[in-house]
Amino acid sequence: MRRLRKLMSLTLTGVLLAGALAGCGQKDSGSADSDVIKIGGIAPLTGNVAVYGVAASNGAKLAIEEINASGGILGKKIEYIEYDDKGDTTEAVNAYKKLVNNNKVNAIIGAVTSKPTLAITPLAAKEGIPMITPTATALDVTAAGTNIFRTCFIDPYQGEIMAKFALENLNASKAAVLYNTADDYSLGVAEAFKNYFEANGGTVVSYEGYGADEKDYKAILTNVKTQNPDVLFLPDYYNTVGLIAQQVKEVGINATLLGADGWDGVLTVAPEAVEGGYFCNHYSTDDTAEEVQNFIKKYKETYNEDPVSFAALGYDTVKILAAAIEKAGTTDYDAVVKALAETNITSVTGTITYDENRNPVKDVAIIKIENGQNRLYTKVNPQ
Amino acid sequence: MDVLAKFLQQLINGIHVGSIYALIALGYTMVYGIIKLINFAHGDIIMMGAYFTFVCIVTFNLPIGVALITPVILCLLSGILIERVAYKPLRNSPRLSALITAIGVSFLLENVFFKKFGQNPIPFPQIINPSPISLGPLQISRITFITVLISVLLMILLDLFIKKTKPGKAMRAVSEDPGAAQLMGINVNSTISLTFATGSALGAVGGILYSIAYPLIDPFMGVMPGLKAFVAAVLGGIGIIPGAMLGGFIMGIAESLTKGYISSQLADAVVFGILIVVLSLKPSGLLGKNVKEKV
Amino acid sequence: MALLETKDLGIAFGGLRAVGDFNIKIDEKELVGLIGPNGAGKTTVFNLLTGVYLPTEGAIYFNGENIVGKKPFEIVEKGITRTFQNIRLFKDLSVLENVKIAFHHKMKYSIAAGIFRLNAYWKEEKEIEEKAMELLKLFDMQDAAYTTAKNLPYGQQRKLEIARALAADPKLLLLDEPAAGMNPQETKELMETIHFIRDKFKIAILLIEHDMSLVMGICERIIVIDYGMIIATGTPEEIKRNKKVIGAYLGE
Amino acid sequence: MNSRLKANIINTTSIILIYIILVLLIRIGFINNYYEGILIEMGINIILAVSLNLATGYLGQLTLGHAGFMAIGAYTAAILSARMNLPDLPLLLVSIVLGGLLAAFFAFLMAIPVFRLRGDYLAILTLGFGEIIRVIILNMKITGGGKGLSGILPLTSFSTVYFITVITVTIFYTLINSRHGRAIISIREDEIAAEAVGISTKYYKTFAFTLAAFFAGVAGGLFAHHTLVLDPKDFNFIRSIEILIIVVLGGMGNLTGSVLAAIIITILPRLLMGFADWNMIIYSVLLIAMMLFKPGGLLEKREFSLNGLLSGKKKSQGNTPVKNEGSE
Repeated sequence: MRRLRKLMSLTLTGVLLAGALAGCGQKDSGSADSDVIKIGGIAPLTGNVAVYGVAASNGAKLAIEEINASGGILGKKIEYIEYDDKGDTTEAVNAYKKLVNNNKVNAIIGAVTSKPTLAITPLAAKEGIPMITPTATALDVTAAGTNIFRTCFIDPYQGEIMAKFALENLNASKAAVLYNTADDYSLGVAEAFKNYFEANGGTVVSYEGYGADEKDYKAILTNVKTQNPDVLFLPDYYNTVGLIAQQVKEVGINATLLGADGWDGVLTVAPEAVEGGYFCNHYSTDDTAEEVQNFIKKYKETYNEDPVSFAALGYDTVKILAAAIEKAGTTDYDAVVKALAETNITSVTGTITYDENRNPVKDVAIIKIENGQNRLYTKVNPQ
Repeated sequence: MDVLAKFLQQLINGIHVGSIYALIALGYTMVYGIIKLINFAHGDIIMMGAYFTFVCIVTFNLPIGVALITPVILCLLSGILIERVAYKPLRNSPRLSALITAIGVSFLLENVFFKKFGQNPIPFPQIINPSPISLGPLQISRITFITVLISVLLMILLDLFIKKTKPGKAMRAVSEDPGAAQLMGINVNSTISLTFATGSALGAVGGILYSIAYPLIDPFMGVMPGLKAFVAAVLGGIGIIPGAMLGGFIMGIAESLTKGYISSQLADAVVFGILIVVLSLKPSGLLGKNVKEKV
Repeated sequence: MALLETKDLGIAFGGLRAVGDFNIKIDEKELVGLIGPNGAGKTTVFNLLTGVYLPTEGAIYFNGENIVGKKPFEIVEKGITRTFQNIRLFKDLSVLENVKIAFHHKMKYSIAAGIFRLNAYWKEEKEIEEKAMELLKLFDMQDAAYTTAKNLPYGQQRKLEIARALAADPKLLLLDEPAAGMNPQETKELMETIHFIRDKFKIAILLIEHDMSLVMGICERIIVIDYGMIIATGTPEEIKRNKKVIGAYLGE
Repeated sequence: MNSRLKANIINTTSIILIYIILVLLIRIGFINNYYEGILIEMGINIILAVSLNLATGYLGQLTLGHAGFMAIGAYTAAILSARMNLPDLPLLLVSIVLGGLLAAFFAFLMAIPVFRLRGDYLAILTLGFGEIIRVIILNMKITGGGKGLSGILPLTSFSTVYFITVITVTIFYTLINSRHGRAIISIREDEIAAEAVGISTKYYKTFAFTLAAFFAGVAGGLFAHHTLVLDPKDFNFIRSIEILIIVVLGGMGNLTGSVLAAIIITILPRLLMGFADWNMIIYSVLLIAMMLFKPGGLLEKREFSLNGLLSGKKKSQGNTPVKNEGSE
């Protein structure tokens, strides 16, 4: 037994060491291969926010398949190389470096959530590589460099839209806002909502933050209840929204629930608790536009599930990038970036052009949850 | 709602979550008492309890009674298995090695469930109707009622088990002095297994109650309640069963009152702050005896 | 002036008075035994003298200075060192390191000098290495210098603990049951060692011991305590004949 | 004197030689940006591990709040470097040293309540302090709160990390082998006996704890200027546990072990990335297997010495003919 133990431990040490050495000596696999156009993807494929990463990634892959099936761009096929950032900044930086240095990609799609995206923007800005994040809504993302674009609309915009909607469409005068202090998306949307709501005659009776790992909202909701708000704004991702919504019912609050694009998917979590709520989104599956229905059909065929808005954004991002490369006629960084700035295409999430901050200008869909279904309630134009 | 009613409401919220912490803390404290190991994997027993329940109800569609008992038994067996495979061989090794092993087991369980059930948190089926019952100005959720009831009942049963039954007494003997207990004819190994079994079963119930209250389960869901329950156990005096219960309730109430009256984000800081203050005044916890090293 | 003098020294744990009205004097180079039945408070006296316990009453004068309230390590610096009833060695360190550690407070070089290995470091380290080896030689343990302490035979562990206590350069050495667990042969050797230490290092020794042959054989003066109180002091001959002492030991 | 000089020359030469080789490999692109990043993380993990080893392995106090000190260092350095006007290298050095000092200052304040406790109570108290630090950072404006702190200057380079790591390991090595190091170790072995031979346990506990925190802070500063975005959740108790894993894996009170384990733990997850979603399962199984078969750590008590290797001499420290199994 003792011998065996010793042998095992020796082997184990050996394996670990060999692994360590192998790791150092691993060779570059990527070289500038001109037969294909290489697009690098960075998304959280595992970890807390994997749901969004996988959706965005699936959308992007679907678009690439379509493009390759119809002959690629500039007569070349697209090769999509993707790394998992786990929603973590360090991993995102590693993934970025690996894509640029080892795989020598021509452009970057990613990252999906704001923080990892913010971690790589300085690096991307330095190298000037064309980069589009499908879904990172934080205001600062595109500020790092003129080569950084996004497909989604920004946080403050969503907050304002929902505040306007609450005031004008729902005639609300008292609003309560609960937001996740550890998440810049949630914070940014909440702040914008509060500012707009108060500036336009409403009162925010309760503005409360909670931590990222929070699961028990009853204490906060008990406070909210005493204020009797007309609407309760919950700008967070749908898992958290589902938890809060159920506890809203437990505590017995009757306010109308409002949310932002993070709500997409909430029906899989707590359909009953969010019944009657409204949220804004990048697109609606109800939309009768041809691009939308086509996309939904193909997505369902490929992945056997309904596409959430992150999937649509991933899909559109590839379309935007492909169009720009086609227009530039080359994969040269500067040429592609210039073409990106002049984007004007109509795809699943609307007709997209870019403003001077490389943020998209497009419609917002407001969705009502009725009988356990998402229904397109209205479309709001940015102007 | 007047000030008093609001306060009582927050107190009830605190007792609800506190009773779950207490149940989980019991598992930590019993194991610590008997083999002086911080069983990091205990938090994952909570997670396993939740997933097993989910599978029983959603996948196999078992009747509710069976679907709630089966996970408890499975967790109980897992507890025994974990001890036998991962901790027993290290009983005479440096204590830190056992601690790291426990962390390894915790990682393993989390990632096995991660692999099996994927990255998405899964909505937990609604077992109890969440709508509140009104008691005067207070509104108490049915979930709160049932949770507190079950927890208190289990704690009373555990207390009787440990004080009145032979195996329970054996557990106390082994945690006092394993060597002497062995000389008295107590089978130390099976007593340790029994401790893990009891702790894990309580953890499973805690996990189910936790998932009913916060119906979204994911492979890492056990980490935070596990940590807090462990802090509760230390707060009450680790190794001391009534201490774990007391600690659990204090933690729950402190958390709820902080969230209700100060700030939600500071709840963790306040909880740990209480821990620091208590340990500074009573270095071995609220109910712990201050044992001086014999010189 | 006596080297050590206690005035009405006492300590109570909770309501229980473990030691009280404890008055002793020990002169330089004196070899004194402290005896008494089990639980009489002998080790408690040691713990009071070395600062492990804070007395609840009375004073301890060492070299004329009241050392009550001083930390154990400060008392070592004043010149009282000890051994323990249940041997407390630095188990996982070598014999040599055990001794070197006790030289700590005699060394001067700073943390910076240690980290940057300035001249002071090399000079002092070399010095104490030699001193430590010398000390081990006196105890005939130089061959075991690199053995891990916990692997020494029991008798050697006791000896090492005494060597370590001596390395800290005491004026008064407290030995807590040095002969416990030793066979008659080892005890005899130990008696010789204790004598030798006192003569070689010119220090006073206070020892607790159950082995009467050892106590009677080497101590110049014996203090007997029971229930925390001194019941007799005197030469071995006087103590042997003291009725109170006999009573205490036989349980009246 | 001669052998001392020889040892110095051998060590210095090999350190510089390794450096030159690595830098050359980076220059010719054999080690690209990505691998360079891994080397930097290795260095940071080594600093974290050896510093925690001082508190846990040598002083013998299990502390679970190391990530908290790392966080203080990281945020302080990042905030300072953004507000000072200096050339790159001095800017980095000044800000990480100040970050380390602030971490040390907090450790110093904590030492008083912490060292009233023993064993697992002490461990859990340090965990509590670590979490409180994190929550406070989360609630501060200047740290960016939950949004994180971005826009940090990219000042950490391979060269700075390499030399700071070498200096750190050397400092810990010489410290441990001085009278002060022996005093620290004696506390681990037997606190009461240490006091009884004239060692101020309070002084050395505080000193070791504070010094460990200083270097955790320095590592945090390097980390901040490497990842460029700080998020309070990077510094939760799981991070502290990761560092502890390195220390235990390498062997408590074994510097070589810490260095080796830090290298392995940095690379291992990346190697396992090829196994996709099996990677963490394999990682945890390896961790458990490691502890079951080698509970004393990879190297147990053996320290690696380049001089010893070259001269063929074996250090006689820790020759343990009989392994004393069983409880003490």
